[in-house]
Amino acid sequence: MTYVLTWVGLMILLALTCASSYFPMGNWNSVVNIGISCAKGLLIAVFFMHLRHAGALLRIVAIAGLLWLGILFGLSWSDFGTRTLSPAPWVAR
Amino acid sequence: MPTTPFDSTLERREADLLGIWAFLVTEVLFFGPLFFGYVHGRLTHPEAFTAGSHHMHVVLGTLNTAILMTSSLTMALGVAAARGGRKSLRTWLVLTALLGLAFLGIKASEYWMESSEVAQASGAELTFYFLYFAMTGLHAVHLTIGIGIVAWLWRHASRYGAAYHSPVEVTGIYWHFVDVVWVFLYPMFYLLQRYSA
Amino acid sequence: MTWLPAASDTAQSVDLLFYSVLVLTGLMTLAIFALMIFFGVRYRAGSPADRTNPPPRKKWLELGWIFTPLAIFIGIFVWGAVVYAGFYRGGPDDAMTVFVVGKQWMWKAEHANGRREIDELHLPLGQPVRIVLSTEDVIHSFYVPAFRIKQDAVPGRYTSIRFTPTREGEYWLHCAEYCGTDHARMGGRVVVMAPAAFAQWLERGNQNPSLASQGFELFRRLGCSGCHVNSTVHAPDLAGVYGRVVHLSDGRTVVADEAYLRDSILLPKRDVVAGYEPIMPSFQGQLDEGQLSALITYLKENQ
Amino acid sequence: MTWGYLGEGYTLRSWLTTHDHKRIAVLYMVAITAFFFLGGAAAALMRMELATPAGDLVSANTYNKLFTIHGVVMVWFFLIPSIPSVLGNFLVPLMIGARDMAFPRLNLASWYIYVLGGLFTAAALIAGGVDTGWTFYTPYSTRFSDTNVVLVIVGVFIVGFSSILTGLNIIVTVHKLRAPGLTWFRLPLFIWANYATSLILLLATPVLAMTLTLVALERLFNVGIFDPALGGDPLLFQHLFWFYSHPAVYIMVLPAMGVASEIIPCFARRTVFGYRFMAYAILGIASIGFLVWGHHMFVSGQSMYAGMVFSMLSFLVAIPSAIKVFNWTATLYKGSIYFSAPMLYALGFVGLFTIGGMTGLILASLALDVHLTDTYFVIAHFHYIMVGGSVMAYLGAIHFWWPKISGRMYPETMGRIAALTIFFGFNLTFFPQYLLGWLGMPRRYHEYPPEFQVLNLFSSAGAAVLAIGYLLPLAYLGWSLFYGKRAPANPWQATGLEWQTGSPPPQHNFDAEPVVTRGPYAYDPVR
Repeated sequence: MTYVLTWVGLMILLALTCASSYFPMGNWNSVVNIGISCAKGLLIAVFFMHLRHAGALLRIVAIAGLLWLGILFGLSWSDFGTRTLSPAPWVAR
Repeated sequence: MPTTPFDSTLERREADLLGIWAFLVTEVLFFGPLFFGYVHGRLTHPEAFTAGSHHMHVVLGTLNTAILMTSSLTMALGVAAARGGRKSLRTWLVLTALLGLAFLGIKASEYWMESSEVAQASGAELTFYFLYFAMTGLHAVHLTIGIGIVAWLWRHASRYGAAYHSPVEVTGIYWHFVDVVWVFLYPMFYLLQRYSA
Repeated sequence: MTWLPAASDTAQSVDLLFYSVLVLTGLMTLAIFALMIFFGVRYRAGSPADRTNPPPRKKWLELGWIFTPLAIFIGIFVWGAVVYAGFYRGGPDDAMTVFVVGKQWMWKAEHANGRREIDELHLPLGQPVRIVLSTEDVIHSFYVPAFRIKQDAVPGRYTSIRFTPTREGEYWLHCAEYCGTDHARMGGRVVVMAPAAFAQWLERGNQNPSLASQGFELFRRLGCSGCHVNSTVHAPDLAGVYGRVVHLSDGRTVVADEAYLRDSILLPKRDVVAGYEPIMPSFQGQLDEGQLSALITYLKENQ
Repeated sequence: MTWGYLGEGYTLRSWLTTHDHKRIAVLYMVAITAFFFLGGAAAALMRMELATPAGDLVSANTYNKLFTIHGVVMVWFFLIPSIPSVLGNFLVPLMIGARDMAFPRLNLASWYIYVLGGLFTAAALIAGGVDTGWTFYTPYSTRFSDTNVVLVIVGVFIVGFSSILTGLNIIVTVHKLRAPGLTWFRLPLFIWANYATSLILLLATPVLAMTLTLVALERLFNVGIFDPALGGDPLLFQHLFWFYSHPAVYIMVLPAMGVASEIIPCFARRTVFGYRFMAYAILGIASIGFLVWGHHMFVSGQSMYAGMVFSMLSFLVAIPSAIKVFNWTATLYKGSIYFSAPMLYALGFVGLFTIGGMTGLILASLALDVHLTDTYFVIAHFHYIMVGGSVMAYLGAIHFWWPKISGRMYPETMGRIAALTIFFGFNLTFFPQYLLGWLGMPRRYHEYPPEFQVLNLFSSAGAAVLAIGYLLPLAYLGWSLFYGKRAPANPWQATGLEWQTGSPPPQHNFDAEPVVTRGPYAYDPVR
C-alpha cells in the first residue's frame, strides 16, 4: 500500500529532522530543517493529495500559492537585505 | 434545488477538485504574512527567538507531528475506502477525527503550560510567543473545522460510494493541507538550536 | 498662483527630468488622442471611407509598440535612478548634519552646535546639508517642495536625505505622511540664508550646550560611565568605538555605525560583543530621540 | 415577451434565496450602488471643505474620517466588486454558454458575506468613524488612533472573503464550463479580463486579510510584528499592505479593460486589433502587477536598491497597458463607428486611462516620485485610472448590457448627455489636482497654503458637475425599468454568446446548448 509506505517515509523524516537539530551546525540547522519539511510536504502532496496522477492544471495551482509567497519574500528581501549596504545616515569619515 | 450546472458527476468532481485546490492557494497566502513576520523576526532577533524556542516542549511537539501525520494516513485510507465504496470508510473517518482531537488536546495542554512563561517575556521574545500562539492557534482553528467536516462526513457516510465521493476527497485534500502547514510550523518553533538548550 | 521655485541642486535636475518626461508622455498622449479623433471622424458610421479588409493584426507593428516604449522607459528609469541616488549616496562628506525629530504635529530641528528650533529650519546657502530624521511616535515625512525632497521619518531607526540649497528665501515645509489630527498643520518654514548671516544666526539664540556635551552629560547621568569607563564591571571600552569593526559573540562581525550604537543602547542583548556577558540593561523608553542622537554624537566624537 | 429570469419569482424571498447568477448580479448591483453614493457623499463633503484654504467647514478630525470612509468604501465596497461581482457574475456564464456559475450556493454566500462586511463598516461609521486613512499605516493605526479601527478592519476582512469567493467561482467556471468548441483563444476578452482579475483576487486578498488581522491584534493586545519596541518594523506592514493593494488596483482596472474590449469592437463594427496580444497583455498585467508594490514606498525608508528594483519593474508593468491602449485605438481603424452612450463611455475610458497611465510613468521614475509622492499629483493619477477608467467603463458596461439585464432599452440621448457631463465634470475636478501636486500640496490636508485656493476651487466646482453627472444615470435607468422600450434579443447586433439568448435571458440561460465555431469578434464592417 503506497499510503503506508508514504507514512513510514514521513516518520523517518520526522525522526531525522528532530535528531538533526541536536547537532550544532550553525546556519545549516535551519537549512536542513526547511529541506526536510519541504520533503515531507512534497510526500504528502504527491501521494496523499493525489497530485501524482492529477492533471497539469491542479499541479500548477498547487505550485502557484508557493510561487506567490516566493514573490513576497524574494522582492521584499531586496529591501531588507540591502538596507545595510547603503551607508548609515551619518557616514561622514 | 436548481439543476446543477454540470452535465455529469465526473465534470462536477473535476470542478470540486479545482475549487478546493484554488481555495488552498488562498489558505497558503493567508498564512503568508505570519511566515513573513516570523522570517523577519528570526533574522533580526535570532537570540530572542532561540530563547523562546527553548521554552517549548519538544517531546510534545514531536508527538503532535507524528499524530497529525498518522491522521493524514487514516484520512487517505478513508478516501481510498470511499472511492472503493467499502464500509471501512466510517472507521477511517472516526480514527482521523480521534487523532485530530488528540492533537488538539496536547496543543491545549501545551498552551496552558506555556502561558506562565509568556507573562514575563519581553521585547523580541514576546514577538516569538505572539507568532507561536498566532500561527499554531490559526492552525488549530483550521484543524477544528477539519474535524467538524469529518464528523459531518461520518454521519452521512452511507451516501458516498464509488459513484459519488467528491466531498470525502475534498475534505481529504483540506486535511492534508492542514497537516502540511503543521509540518512547516513544527521545526520553526520547536527546533531552534536545540543543541544549546 | 506662484510657480514653484527651484531652490536646491536636486530641484534643477528633478525639474529637467520632469519636463522632459512630461513632454515625451504628452506627445504620446496627444498622438493617441489625435488618432482616435481622426479615426472617429473618418470612419464614423455612414461615412464614405474605404473600409476594405480591416487588418485584424500586424505582427511588426505590435512588436514595434512593445519594444519602442520599453527602450524609452528604460531610459527614463536610468535617468531617474541616477538623480535619486544623489539624495542618498554619501557625497563629499562636508555635508552639515541637522537632526530633525518629528513629533505629533511639530518638527523639532537641532543643529550640531545644539541650536534648537521648532517648525523652523535655517540653512546656509550653497552648503550641502544632510537631514537626519527620526520620530518619537508615528511616521512623519519631511517634505520641502521647493527643494523637491521628501523623506519619511520612521519610528525605531534613522533615515536621512542630502541636498544643497541654491537660492535664498523662505520656503514651505510640510509633513507629507498622514500622522493624525493636525497632520495638515504640521509644517513650517525653511529659511535659506547667506553663509555669513547663517553663521551669525547659529551663534545667537538660546545658548544650550553643544550636542556632544549634552551627550557626555547623559553618558554620566544614565550610569553608562559606571560600567564603560575604567570600572570593575567587565564592559567594552567605548573610547573610539565609532567606525571600528566589532566581533560579536555569535561569530558575526559588524562595523560600529550609528545604527549599531542605537541598537546596542535600546536592544543590548541582540548584538553582544564577543567575550562579554549580555548584562547591559535596555534603555528603551528612557531616552527620547533628541537625547539618543546627543548620546551617539558624544560616542562618535569621543575618539 | 416573457420576463426571463426576472419573472421567476417576485417575492423578496425568491430574490434573497436565489441561486441564479443573474439575480445575484442584480443584488450586487443594488448593494454597490448604495455604497457608491455613500462614498460619493464623503467625497462631496471633502471637496466642499477644500474650497477654502482654512479648515472651516468640518473639523480636522471629521475631515480625516471623511477621507478614510471615502477610501475604504470606494475601494472595497464599490471598485473591487463593481465589474467582477456585478457584470462578471451576470455575464461569465452567459458568455461561455453555461447554465450557471460552478458553485451557485457559494455565489449567494459571497453576496451575504459582502453585506455582512458592509454592515460592520457602516457600524464603524455610525460609531464615530475611523481616521487612519484606507491604508491603515502602523504605528498610527495600531497605537495612536483612538477611533474604532478594529471594527472597520473586521468589515474589510469579511468583505475580502466575499471577493475571494467570487474570484474562485469565476476561475472554476471559466475552466470547466465552457461551451463545446469554445477554446481559450475564442473567449471574448471580457472573460479573459475577469479570469485574470479572479487570479489576482485569489492570490492577493488573503494577504490583506491576515495583515489587517495583525493590525487588529497589535491594537488589541499591543503585541505584534509592526512595533519597533518589540523588534518589529513598520515597513513590514507597508510591504504586506502594498503587496495586496497594488494588485488590488489592477483588480479594479482589468475588468474595465475587458469591458472596453467588448464595447469598442461592437460599435466600430470590426474585430479587435491584435486579439492574441490583448489576451497576453491581460495576463501580463495580472502577473507583473504583483512585482511592483515597492513604488509606493520610495521615500518610506526602503533601501535605495529596493527602490531601483521596484522602479524598473514598475516601468515594465506599463508595457502591457500601453499595448492595450494602442490596440483599442487601432480597432477604430477602418471600422464604422457609431457613437452610442456605451461607445462614448468606452472612448472616454481609453482617453482618461491613457492620461492616468502616462502620469503613472512619471511617478514610477524615482527622482520625480520623491517630489510627487503623497501629494495631489498621486491623487489625480489614481483617480484618472479609477474614476476616469473603471467607473466610466462600469457605466459603459451597465448601459451596453442594460437590455440583457433589465429587458429594457435606456434612453439614448439621455445616456449620451450623462456620458459627456461625467467626462467634462471629471476633467474639471481632477486635472487641476495634477498642478496642485506639482506645486507641492500634500494629500490628506484639511488646510492648505492660500496660494493653492484657485486650483482647489476649480476642482470643487468640477466635483459638483461630476456629482450631477452620476445622478443622471440613476434617474433615467430607473425610469427605463418601467417605461423604457422593450429590448430585442440583440439590440446592438453584437457577436457575444450572451446576445444569442433572449433579453432578459431565461433562468437556465440557453434553451439549446450553444456550439461555438468562430472567433469572438466576427463583425462585418459594412452594416
